[in-house]
Amino acid sequence: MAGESRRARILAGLAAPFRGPGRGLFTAGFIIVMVFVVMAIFAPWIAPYGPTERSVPLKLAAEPQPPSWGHPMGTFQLGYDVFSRIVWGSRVVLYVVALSAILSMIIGVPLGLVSGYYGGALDRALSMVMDSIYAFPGIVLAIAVASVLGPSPSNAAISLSVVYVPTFYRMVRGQTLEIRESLYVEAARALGFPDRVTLLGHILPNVAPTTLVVFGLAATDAILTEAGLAFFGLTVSYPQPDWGLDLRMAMKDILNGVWWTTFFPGLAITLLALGFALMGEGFSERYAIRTER
Amino acid sequence: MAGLARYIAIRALLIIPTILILYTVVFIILRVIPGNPVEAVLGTHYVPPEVIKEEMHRLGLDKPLYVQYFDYLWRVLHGDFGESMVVRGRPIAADLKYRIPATIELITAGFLVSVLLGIGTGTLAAVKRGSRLDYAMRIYGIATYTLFIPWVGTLLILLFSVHLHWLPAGGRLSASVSLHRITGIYTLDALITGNWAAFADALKHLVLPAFTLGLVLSGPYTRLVRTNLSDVLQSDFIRMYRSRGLPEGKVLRYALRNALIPVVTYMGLQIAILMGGAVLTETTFSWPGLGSYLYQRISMRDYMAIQGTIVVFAFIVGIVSLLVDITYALIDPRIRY
Amino acid sequence: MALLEIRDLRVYYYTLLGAVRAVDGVSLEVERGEWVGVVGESGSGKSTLALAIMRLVPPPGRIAGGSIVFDGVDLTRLSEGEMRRIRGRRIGMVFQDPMASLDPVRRIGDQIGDVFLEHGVASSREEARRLAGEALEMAGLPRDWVDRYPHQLSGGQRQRALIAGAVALKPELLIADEPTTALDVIVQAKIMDLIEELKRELGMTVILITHDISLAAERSTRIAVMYAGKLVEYGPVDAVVEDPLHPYTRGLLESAPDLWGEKRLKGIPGYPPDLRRPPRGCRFHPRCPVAMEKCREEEPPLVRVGDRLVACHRALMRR
Amino acid sequence: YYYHGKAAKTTTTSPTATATGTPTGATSKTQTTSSTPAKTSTSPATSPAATTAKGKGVVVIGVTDKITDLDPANAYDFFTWEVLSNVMSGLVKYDPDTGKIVGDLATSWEVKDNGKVWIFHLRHDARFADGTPCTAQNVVWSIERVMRIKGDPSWLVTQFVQNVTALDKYTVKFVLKTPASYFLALVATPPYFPVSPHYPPDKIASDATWGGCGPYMIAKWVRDEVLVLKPNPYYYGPKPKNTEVVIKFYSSSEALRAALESGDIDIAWRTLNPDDIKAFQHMPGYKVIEVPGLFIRYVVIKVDAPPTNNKLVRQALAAAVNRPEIAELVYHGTVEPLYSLVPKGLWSHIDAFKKYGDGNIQLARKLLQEAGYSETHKLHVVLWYTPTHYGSTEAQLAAVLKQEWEKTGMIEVTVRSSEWAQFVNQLRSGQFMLSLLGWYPDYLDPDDYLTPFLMSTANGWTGTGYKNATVDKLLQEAEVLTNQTARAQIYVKVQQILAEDVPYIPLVQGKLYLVTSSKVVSLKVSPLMFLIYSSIQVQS
Amino acid sequence: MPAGEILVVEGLKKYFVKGGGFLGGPRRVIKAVDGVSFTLRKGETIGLVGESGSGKTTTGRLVLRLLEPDAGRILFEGVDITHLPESKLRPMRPRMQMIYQDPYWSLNPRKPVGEAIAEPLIVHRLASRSEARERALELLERVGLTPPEDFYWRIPAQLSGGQRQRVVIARAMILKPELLVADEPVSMVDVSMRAEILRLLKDFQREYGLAMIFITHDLSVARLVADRIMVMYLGRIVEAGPAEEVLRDPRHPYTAALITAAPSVRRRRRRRYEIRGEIADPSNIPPGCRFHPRCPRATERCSREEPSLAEAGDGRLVACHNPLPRGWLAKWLEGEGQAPEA
Ligand SMILES: Nc1ncnc2c1ncn2[C@@H]1O[C@H](COP(=O)(O)OP(=O)(O)OP(=O)(O)O)[C@@H](O)[C@H]1O
Ligand SMILES: Nc1ncnc2c1ncn2[C@@H]1O[C@H](COP(=O)(O)OP(=O)(O)OP(=O)(O)O)[C@@H](O)[C@H]1O
Ligand SMILES: [Mg+2]
Ligand SMILES: [Mg+2]
Repeated sequence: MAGESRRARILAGLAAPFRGPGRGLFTAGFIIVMVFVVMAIFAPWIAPYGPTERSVPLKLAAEPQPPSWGHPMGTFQLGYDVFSRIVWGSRVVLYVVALSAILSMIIGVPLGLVSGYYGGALDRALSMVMDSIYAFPGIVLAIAVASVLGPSPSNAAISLSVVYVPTFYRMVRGQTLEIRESLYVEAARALGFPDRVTLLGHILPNVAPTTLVVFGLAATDAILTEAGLAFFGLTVSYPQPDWGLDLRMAMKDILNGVWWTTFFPGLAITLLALGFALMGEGFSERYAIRTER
Repeated sequence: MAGLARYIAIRALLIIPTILILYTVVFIILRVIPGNPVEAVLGTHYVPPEVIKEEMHRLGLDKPLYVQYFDYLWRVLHGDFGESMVVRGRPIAADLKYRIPATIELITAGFLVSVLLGIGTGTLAAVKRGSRLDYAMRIYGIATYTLFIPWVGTLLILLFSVHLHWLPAGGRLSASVSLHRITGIYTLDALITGNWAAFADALKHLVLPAFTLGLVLSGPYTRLVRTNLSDVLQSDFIRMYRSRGLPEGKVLRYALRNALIPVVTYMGLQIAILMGGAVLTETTFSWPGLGSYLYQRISMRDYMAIQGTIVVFAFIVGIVSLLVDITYALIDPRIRY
Repeated sequence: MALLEIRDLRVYYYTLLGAVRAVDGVSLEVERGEWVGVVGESGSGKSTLALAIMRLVPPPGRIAGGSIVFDGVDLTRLSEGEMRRIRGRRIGMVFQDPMASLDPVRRIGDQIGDVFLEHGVASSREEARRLAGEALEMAGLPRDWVDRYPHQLSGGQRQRALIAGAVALKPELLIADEPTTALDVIVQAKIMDLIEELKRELGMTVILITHDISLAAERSTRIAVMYAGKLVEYGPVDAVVEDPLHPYTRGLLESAPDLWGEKRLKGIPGYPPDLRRPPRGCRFHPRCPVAMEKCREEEPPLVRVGDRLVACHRALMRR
Repeated sequence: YYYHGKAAKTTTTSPTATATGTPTGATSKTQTTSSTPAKTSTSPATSPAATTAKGKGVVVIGVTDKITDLDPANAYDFFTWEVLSNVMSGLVKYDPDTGKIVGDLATSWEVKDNGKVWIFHLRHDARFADGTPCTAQNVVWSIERVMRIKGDPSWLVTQFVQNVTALDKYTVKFVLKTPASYFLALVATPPYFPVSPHYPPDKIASDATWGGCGPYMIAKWVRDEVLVLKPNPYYYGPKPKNTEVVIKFYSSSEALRAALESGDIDIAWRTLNPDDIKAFQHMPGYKVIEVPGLFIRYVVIKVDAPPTNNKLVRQALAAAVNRPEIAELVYHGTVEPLYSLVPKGLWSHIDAFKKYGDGNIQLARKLLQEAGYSETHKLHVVLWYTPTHYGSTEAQLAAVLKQEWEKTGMIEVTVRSSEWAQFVNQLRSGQFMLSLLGWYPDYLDPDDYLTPFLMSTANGWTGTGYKNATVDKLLQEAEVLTNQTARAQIYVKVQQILAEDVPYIPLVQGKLYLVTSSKVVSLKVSPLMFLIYSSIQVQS
Repeated sequence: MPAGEILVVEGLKKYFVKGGGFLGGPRRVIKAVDGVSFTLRKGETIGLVGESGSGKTTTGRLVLRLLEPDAGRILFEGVDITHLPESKLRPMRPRMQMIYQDPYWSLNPRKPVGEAIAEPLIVHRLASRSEARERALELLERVGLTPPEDFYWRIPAQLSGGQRQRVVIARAMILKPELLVADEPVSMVDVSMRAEILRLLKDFQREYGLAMIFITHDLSVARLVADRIMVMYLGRIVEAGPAEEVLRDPRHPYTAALITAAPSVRRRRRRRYEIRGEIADPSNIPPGCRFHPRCPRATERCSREEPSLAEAGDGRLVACHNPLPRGWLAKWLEGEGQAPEA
C-alpha cells in the first residue's frame, strides 16, 4: 500500500506543475521549450539545409535573400538558410544553457546548504565572495571568463556557471537560513535527529522547489547571457551556427532594410528565454515562491 | 541623525571588501589569460624579441604576480589606474573619465525608463488584479525580461532610424552640434550651458538606447510592484483606510508608498543587471561608454584598462547600493540604524 | 426603528473552485444603544458580515442578495460615493490585528487626521492633527503621540490608536472585529473598558465580533451565534448563556474553558463544513449530538422564539 | 647630382592613388583627381548632407579607426600615420599625382658611400605652427628622440640608422648601418618627422597637440570623439583648400554609415562595411571613391608540421581557393583577387598563383590524391581567424574558404577563432595549421611584402616555419642593390618560388573606399593611401 | 536528588543580544529568562503561565536544550545536561519531547504526516521501516485521525489546524517520552477542538507516566491540566503553587490581575483587580521589582530591591515584598471592600 502511494506521489509530483495555480504559464513555457528541444534533437531531419550549406545559387548568395517559399525565413549573406541555421543553432544554445545551469546547480546548491546550515566563518567568507560576484554584471564576468578560455560551447558553459553559481548559492543559503530557524527544523533537533537527516531529509526537500524556480530563472538568464556571449563571438566560431552570433553578423544588414537576418535569430533567443521564464513563473506560482527578480 | 551618519559610514566601508574581491577575481582571471598584451599591440608588425621583453619590463609584467597585485592595488588607492598597454603612455584614468559619464547617462536614463514603465504597468496589474489587463501585464513582466537587447535594439533602429528617419541609429551627439563638455553627461551639459540645440540632439541620441535598456529591465519592476501592491492592497491597514471613507485614489497612493519600499531594495540589485545590459546596449548603439570600452579592451588584453574598468564598475555597484540603503533608511521609518 | 436591520443577507466569494457562501441568508436587527456580540468558530462568516455592513467585502466576494438597512437607508443600494460618506463618519470599524491595521510608514496623527480632512471636519492638515491629538486623548493616549510611528507603540497602544481613528467622528455604530485576539488578557480587559466608556460617552451602538464566547457574554446586551455562514441563534445575553436553544450554542459554551466554571471541558466533535458545498439540511447536523432525520433533509428556518431567534428543528419542537 | 630625379632612381613607381567616381568594381587608373563627378550623383537638394549647417570650408571626416598616439615616436597604425602626415612634414614625401617620392622639407639630397650615407638639404622657410623655425637641429633632435624612446615604430629608425647629425642649420646627415635601397621610403614615415620642440625629449606624449611643420595644426583633440585641424599659418606650401578639418570617431561601421546618411559627416573614411559601400553606390547624393589598396590578405600555412608540411597538400589548398568568388561573396567586389604577396600595381608584381587557377577543384583533387587522400580518407585541416581585427567580414571569409576547400570532397575544415591578442600569440608560437592574416606595408617597397614573409630570419612572427636558403639569399641580395630593374628580376624569381612552395596563399588585395556626400568636390589620396586633407574641397 | 524528580532547574538565564556589531543599530540585551528555578516530578504537570513576551517559550526550549543557557543548571533524571554536547544529548532526546504552539510550522510541509510520525523511530533505529509505519498508523488512529491509511500520505497543508496538532502529538508520543514540554498546544486551535486535544494529552500522560510542562497564557486552560501553576513575568517566576490554590487565592498582585481580567461566562461583570500599563520591553527591565511600575501595591522599596521567590506557606512561592493577604480574593470578588493596600 505504502509503496504504491509513494509511486503515485512521485507521479503526482511530476504532474503537479501542470495542475493548480500557474499551470497555464507552466504549460505554455513547457511547450515552447519542448519545441526547441525537439528541434535540437532532430535537427538533421527538420532543417532543410545544413548549417553552412549554400542554399541559393551563387549569384544570390552575396546578398541576403528575403523570405520565400523555399526559405521561409530568408537567407543570410553567403546563402545560408536562416531557418536551418536557427534549427542547428538550437543545439549549441541548449547545450550551453543546460550544461551551465546544471553545473551551477551542482556547485551552488550544496555550498548554499552547508553554508546556510552551519554558518560560521566559512559562511561569512563564502557569502561575501558570492555576494560580490552576484552584485557584478553577469555578462561582463562571463565575457571576461569566456575570453580567457577561448570560444567554445563548453567554455561558454563554464563561464556562465561562474555567473550563476552565486545565484543558486544565495537563494539556497537564504532559504536554508530561514528554514533552519523554522520550527520544524527545531522539532527535528528536539527529536534527536542528526544533522545529516535534518539537512537532507528536512531542509533539502523544502529548498528543492526554490531551486527549481531558480533553475528556471537562471536558465532564462543564461540563454540571454549565452546569446550575449555568442554576440561577442565567444561561444562558437563562425560559420558554426549560434543565434547570438548570427544576429551579430547580420546587424550590418539592417541599414539596408534587411530585417529577416536579425529578426528571426533574435526571436528564437527571446522565445526560448520566454519558455524557461514561463516555466519558472508557473512553478513559482504553484509553490508560492517569491524571487528577487 | 548621528545614527544615520554612522550607518552611512559603515555601509561605505563595506563597499571596500566587495571591490577588493572583484578586483582579486578579475586579477586572477586576467593573469591566466593566454596571450601577451605587448605582442597583441604590435600585431603583425615585425618586432625584435628584445623590444617585447623590454616593453614587458617597462610595464612591470615580468614581476611576480603578487607584486603586480599589490603594486596595482597601491596605485588604485592613489587614484592612479595605470597606463594603457595598448596606447602607451595613455593613463587609463583619462579613458575612464571620458567614458564613465556616457555610461552613467545611459544607465540613469535606462533606469528611469524601467522604473516608470515598471511602476505604471505593475500598478495597473495590481489595481485590476485578476482581470485580463492584469494577465497582460504579467505577461509583459515576464516577456520584457526575456528580450535580447541587441535584438530589440536592431528592431528599433530598423523602425525609427532606417524606415522613419526619426532618430539616429547610434552615437551620442551629431558632429554638426557643438557642446561644451563639463560633466560629460551631454544632456546635462547642454542644460547647464543652455544649449538647446545640443540638448535636443543629445536627447534624440539617448532615446533609443535608453528605451531599449529600460524596456528590457522594466519587467522585474512590473512584477515586483504588482505583487507588493496587491499584497498591500489586501492588507489590513488598507481596509482601515477604506473603512474611514478615504477615496480610492488616496488609498492607492498610500498603498503605493508602502509597496514601493521593497522596490527600492531591488534597485540596488538592478544596478548589476543595468550595467550588464549597458554592455550590450552600448555595443548595439555604438554608445561610447564603459561597457563597450571594456569589451574592446578585453579583446586587446589591455590588463590595465580591464582592471580599471572593473574597479570602476565595482565602485558604481557599491555606491549605488549605498544610495539605495540610505534611501531605504530615509523612507522607511521602521529602519533603525 | 432599529438602527441596523439586516435582511436575508448573502455574501459569496466567487472563487475558481466555486462560490464560498460565507454569509448565507443572515437576518438580524440591532437597536440603538445596544452592544451585540457576534460569536462563532473560525470561518463562520463573522468578519465577512462586518465587512458587508461596511460594503468593503474584498473581491472575489460580493453581496449576493438581501438588504442592510442602516438608519432607514439600504446601504446595499447606495453609490460608492454615498457609502464613503457613511464609512468612518456614521459607522466606525476596528480590526482584528492592530499590528497590521496601521500604515507602517505614516505617523499616527496623519492616519487619524485623514478622517477629519476627508469628511470635511478639518480644513487644514494642522487642524486635522490637532483634532487627531484630541481623538488620541479620548482613547487614553497622550495627545502628542500624533508624531509617532506605529512601530513605536505597543500592541495595546496601537489598538487604542485604531479605536481613536474609528470613533473620531463620533459614529453611531462601531463594529469591532476581534479587537483583542492579539492582546493579553489584562490589556484586553482595558480595551473593552475603553470601548464601553466610549460607547457610553458618545451614545454609540457596538457590534463586537469574537470567537470567544466568554468575552462576548461579558458586556453584550444581545448575542448572535453564527455557524457556517448562518445565524443560528440570536437573543439577550442572559437567556442565551443560561439556556442556549441551539445545540451549537451549547457546544460553544461547553467548550470554552472558564476560570470559574466546571473543571471539565467538552468539545464539539467533527469539523466545520466546506462553505462551497455545505451539507444539505441543517448545516450543523453532521456535528450535532441531537440531530434528527429532519435535520438532514430540511434546512431549519430562523424563527422567533420569545425574545430570541433560533434556527433549529429540535429547539422548535421543544417549544 | 642632387636632383629630384635622383630620388626617382632609387625609389619606386607606385600605384597612384587618385580619387575618382568609380563604377562598381572597376579600378580606375586615371591620374586626374577630384572633380570627376560621381556617376550616380544627384542634385544636392535630395542629399541629407545638405541639411546640416556648417562653417564655410569645414570638412567633416568620419572614421571607425582610432588615433592611438599622437606622438610619432610611438604611433604605429595606419590612421594615426595619416593624421601625422597631415600635421607634420617629413624630409621627403610621396607626390600624390605621380606616386614618386619628392622632397618636402628637403629640397634635395645626396647618397654617398654606396648608399650608406645620406645627406639632406632642407628648405629655409619651414616653421612649426607656433612660428618657430624648423631646422636641421629639429630633425636630428626628433629622430634621436625616437631612437631614445624606443616606441613601437622605432625599429624603422634603429634598424637602419647608425647615427644622424646636423651638418649645419639646414643640412642633415644619416649614416646607415647597412646600405638600404629603400631608405627614402623609410624617411617618408612619421618616425622620421621633425616634431615641435615642445615634445618632452624622452617621454611619449600621447595626447600632445603641438604637432610638426605640416599643412595643419591641431586645434582640438578629444580622444575617441573628435580631432579638429586648422591650417598651419606658417606652412610653406600651398594653402589648404578648406578652412577646417574635423575628424569624428565612430565605434562601428554601422554608426559611421548612419552618420554619413544623416549628414553629420561629409566623408566616411575607414572603414565601412562592403555592404554599405555597395549600398552607397546605389544611393543618390553620394560618391563612392575607390582607392587601390596596398593591403593584402592571405592564408598562412604551417609548413613544418603535418599534414601541411606536404607541398602537395598546400598546392591543393591553393588550387581550390576561388578568389573572385571570395571577392564577390564576402567583399561585394570591394577587393581584387591577388595572386602574389606583392600587390598588383607595385613594381615587380607577377600573378604567380594564376597557374593553379581559381576554384580549380580538378587540380586540387588530383594533388590530394597524389598526397594520399581520398573521399573516405579526408584531409582534416583547421583554419583560424580573428573575429574583430580585420572587420566583421573575417568570419565570412573563413566560412567561404571552408566551403571552397570542402567542395573538393576530400577536405574537412574546422574553423576556429580567437581574439586578436591571443591570435597573435598563438600565431607566433606556430600553433596554427592555417590562419588568416593581413598585411599593410611599413614602407612602400616590394621588399616589405617579401622579406618579412619569406626570409627565414624574419618570418618568425607568421609561425609558418618556412625556410628556403635560395629565397634567403635572393632577398639579401636585393636589399643592397640599388638598381631597380635588377631588384625586380630577383623579386619575380622569389614570387615564383613562393607560388611553388605555397607557404602562403594570397587571397585578395584590399581596396579602400571613401564615400563622400556630393558636396565634396575634390580630394586626393597619397600612394600610401593616406587621405590628403589639404586637397579636400567642399561646396557649401 | 529526591526520588520522583525528573527535572531540576536552577537559576536558568537566557539573554538574547540584538543589534550592536556592524550594522545592527543600537545593541539591546533581551533578558528573556532571568533566573528561573523549579523542579518537576514524574507524572506531574506544571502550568507555566504569563503574558506574551514573559519568557515561557524560551524557558521550555532551554529545558530541552534547544537553546544554550547563559547561566544556571538543568538536571534531567539526575544528569546535568546543561552543557552536555549535542552528540551525547542526542540519545537522550527521545526521552524529552516538545509540542509547539503552531502545528503548521512544526511539521515539515513536504513530508507526509505518516512518515513524519514514523521518522523518529527510524532515525533512532528503534524500529525497522515497516514496523515504524505500523506504529505510525496505530498512533494516527489513536489520536483520532481515522481511517489512518487515509491520513498517512497527506501533507500538513491537507489537514486542519486541529488535525495537525494531533499529528504533532502523535509524533512526540511515538518515542514514549518521559518529559514533555507543550508550548501553548491549543492556542491556535479552534475552540471546539480544544477539549479533544487536551484530553489526548492527558490520556498519554496517564498512560506513559509523563511529566509535562504545559505553557499557556490562558489561566483557564492551565487550570484544566496543571497540577501546579507557575506565573512568569518578564523572565522571572513571580508566583508558584498548586493550581487551584494559586487561582483561588493569588498572593502576587500580578497573578490577581491576571485572574480577575480573564473573561468568564459564569462571572460576568465581575470586579477587576486593576494594574497599570503593559508589560515592559524585556530589553529594558525596570530596576528593583520588575513589576513595580504596574503594581498598585508598590512601595519605595519595590523600586530598589528585587524580591526573591520565597516560601509563603502551603507549598506556595511568591516573589513580592508586599504579597496580598491570604484568602482575600474570594471576599473581594464578592464586593467586600477595597483591594488591600500595601
Ligand atoms: N477573499 C476570500 N476569498 C475566498 N474565500 C474567503 C475569502 N475571505 C474569506 N473567505 C471564506 O469565507 C468564509 C468566512 O470567512 P470570515 O473571515 O468571514 O470568517 P470569520 O468568522 O471571520 O473567521 P475568523 O474567526 O477566522 O476570523 C471562510 O470559509 C473563508 O475561508
Ligand atoms: N531567538 C530569539 N532571539 C531574540 N530574542 C528572542 C528570541 N526568542 C525569544 N526572544 C525574545 O525573548 C522574549 C521572551 O520570548 P518568549 O518567546 O520566551 O516569550 P513567551 O512568553 O513564550 O511569549 P508568547 O506568549 O508571545 O509566546 C521576547 O521578548 C522575545 O522577543
Ligand atoms: Mg474574522
Ligand atoms: Mg511563546
